[in-house]
Amino acid sequence: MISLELYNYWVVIFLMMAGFYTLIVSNHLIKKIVGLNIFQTSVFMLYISMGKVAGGTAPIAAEGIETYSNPLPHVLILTAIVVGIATTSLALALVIRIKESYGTVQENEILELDHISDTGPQA
Amino acid sequence: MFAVTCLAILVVMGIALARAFIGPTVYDRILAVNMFGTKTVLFIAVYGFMTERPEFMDIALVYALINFVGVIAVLKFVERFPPPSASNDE
Amino acid sequence: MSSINLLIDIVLLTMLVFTTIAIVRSRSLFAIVMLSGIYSLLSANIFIILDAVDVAFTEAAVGAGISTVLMLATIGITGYEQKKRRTISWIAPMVVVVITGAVLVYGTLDMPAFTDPSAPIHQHVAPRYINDSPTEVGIPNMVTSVLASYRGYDTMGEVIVVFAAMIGVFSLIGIREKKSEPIHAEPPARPILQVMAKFMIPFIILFALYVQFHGDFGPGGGFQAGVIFSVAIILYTLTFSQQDAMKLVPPWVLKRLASIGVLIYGGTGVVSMLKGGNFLDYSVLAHDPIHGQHYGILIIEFGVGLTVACAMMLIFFAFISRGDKNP
Amino acid sequence: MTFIIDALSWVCLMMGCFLGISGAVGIFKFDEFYSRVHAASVTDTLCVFFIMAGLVLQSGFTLVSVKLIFAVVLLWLTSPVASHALIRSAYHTGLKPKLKTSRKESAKRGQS
Repeated sequence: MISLELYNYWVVIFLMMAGFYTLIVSNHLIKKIVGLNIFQTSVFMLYISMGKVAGGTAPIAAEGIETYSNPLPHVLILTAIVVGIATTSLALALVIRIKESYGTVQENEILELDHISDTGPQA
Repeated sequence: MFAVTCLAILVVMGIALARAFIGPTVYDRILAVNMFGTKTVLFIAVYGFMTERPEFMDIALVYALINFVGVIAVLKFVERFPPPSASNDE
Repeated sequence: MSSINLLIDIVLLTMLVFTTIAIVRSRSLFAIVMLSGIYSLLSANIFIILDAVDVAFTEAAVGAGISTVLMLATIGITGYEQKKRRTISWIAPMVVVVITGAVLVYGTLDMPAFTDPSAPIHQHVAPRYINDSPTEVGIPNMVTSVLASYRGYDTMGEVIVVFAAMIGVFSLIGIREKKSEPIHAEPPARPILQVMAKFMIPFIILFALYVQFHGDFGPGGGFQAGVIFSVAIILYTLTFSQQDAMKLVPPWVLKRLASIGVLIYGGTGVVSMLKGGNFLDYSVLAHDPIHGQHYGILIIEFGVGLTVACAMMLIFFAFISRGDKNP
Repeated sequence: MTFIIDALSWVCLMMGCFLGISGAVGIFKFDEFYSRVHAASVTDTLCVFFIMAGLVLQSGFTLVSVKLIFAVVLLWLTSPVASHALIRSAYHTGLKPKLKTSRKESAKRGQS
């Protein structure tokens, strides 16, 4: 079991990097947001993994239970999830606005359109 | 006893996950997600008994409620905006 | 953590890894949204295994309900498929990502082992919360007492972030009143769904209220209850129509209620200051500090629930009204 | 007495596991969407019933049992409705069931 005692953290790093990779590589704005969400969830997972105590149980006091897991990461992540969905909705609203004014959500096409408007309309 | 049930549910989850990866139609994916949700409800219930703190059934109830809404939302959007791969992908 | 729990943990995390790979590789946005739903279910299971029942509760309500709905509404507007053409080569990002990951993995080698009770994180403030909160605040759910009492100022910030995000969504895409009928034909009426929804909605609302007021004793609280309540209205909107839903909960009422929720939170702090305590120190609200804490937590949780529910409903209305306009 | 209850709940849980796994095998092995839905939705309700029944037997007459029964009722209501809505919208958007495989087609499929 010694080799697996850091497994949680390695999975967290894998998820983080997968989200990071999606964020860099993908051309579609919605997929970028999905990548950002994966990144965010990996951070949640990191915090919650650190809060777990061996032999502990959920931090709700009950009779006959001595060891509880650490409640502080739970509090931080609970609010972070709700804030995460609020900010994600803001990002999605931005995507909708971009679609309405550019007609596309592909990053390269948006940049091309920006380039055209910067250098003036060309026939 | 609960551990065996937990592992069986995990096996079911794994197979549903495979179906969600394969597709091929969007409806297969929705089916897989629905099945995954139901099995999550069961998993949470059984896991609560396994760790001898079964009073957290509320989470399973939330899933039973929310999963339904999620599936209905997905179906509604698929009906409104039929994806190109809905019928010819099989 | 016994070995069977560890086994379940490892199996679920491995499933999560596979789901992530599938999300990264998939081109169909619809498949990505479906897989994100599974991703959220899996991560909620992992949260339960790691004892974070409140977090799993929130993830359950947010990930399976609101997040999927909002993603789908956006995809309905922007189109389902990604274009084939890659503009950036994948090699350079992959190298960057692999190097960063390797550095982080090297960093984990110095971390305390998973579930080690002597890790630094468990030494500083956590013992105070775990040992003293049931007597100081007087409610069994330590997460709620930390959330609403010890770190009440922090939570107030979070509520304001949700409120600000709602204002941001509104300044970007407001709710559009429908002027003309949508171009596409309405899908055929579906009696089974409508009957079922009528049956389910009261249950969901009742359950939201239970979660709201039972948050002191079990998993739950204002954030979760608000999201669950808004899911009830979302179900109503989906099975009937947006006009019906906006008649039921008019947006102008929701906007005011969302602001009132934040005001209730802040106002509780001001009242506790007027009564001679610190900002958000509930002990002065009643003669007995424990009672004061109890009242304070109930009131601010109500404010949180109100703001979150109204903000989520308004965001949903804004998204779906755009979707109808651009089929 | 406790032995009988334990044995009963053991039987219930195993029945539930069996049904769950057979449903999973169904959605994995069948080669057509409607048969997959059939496999999943038919086994689902009974699987939920058996597993929850096993848990109710363990927990006895408590609040937990009430919540478990609630969960069963909700799943029994929502799961068939979700399957119904799924099949309905699949059919309406033009995914036609393969009613019969002719010998030629099945031979072709066998080759490929």
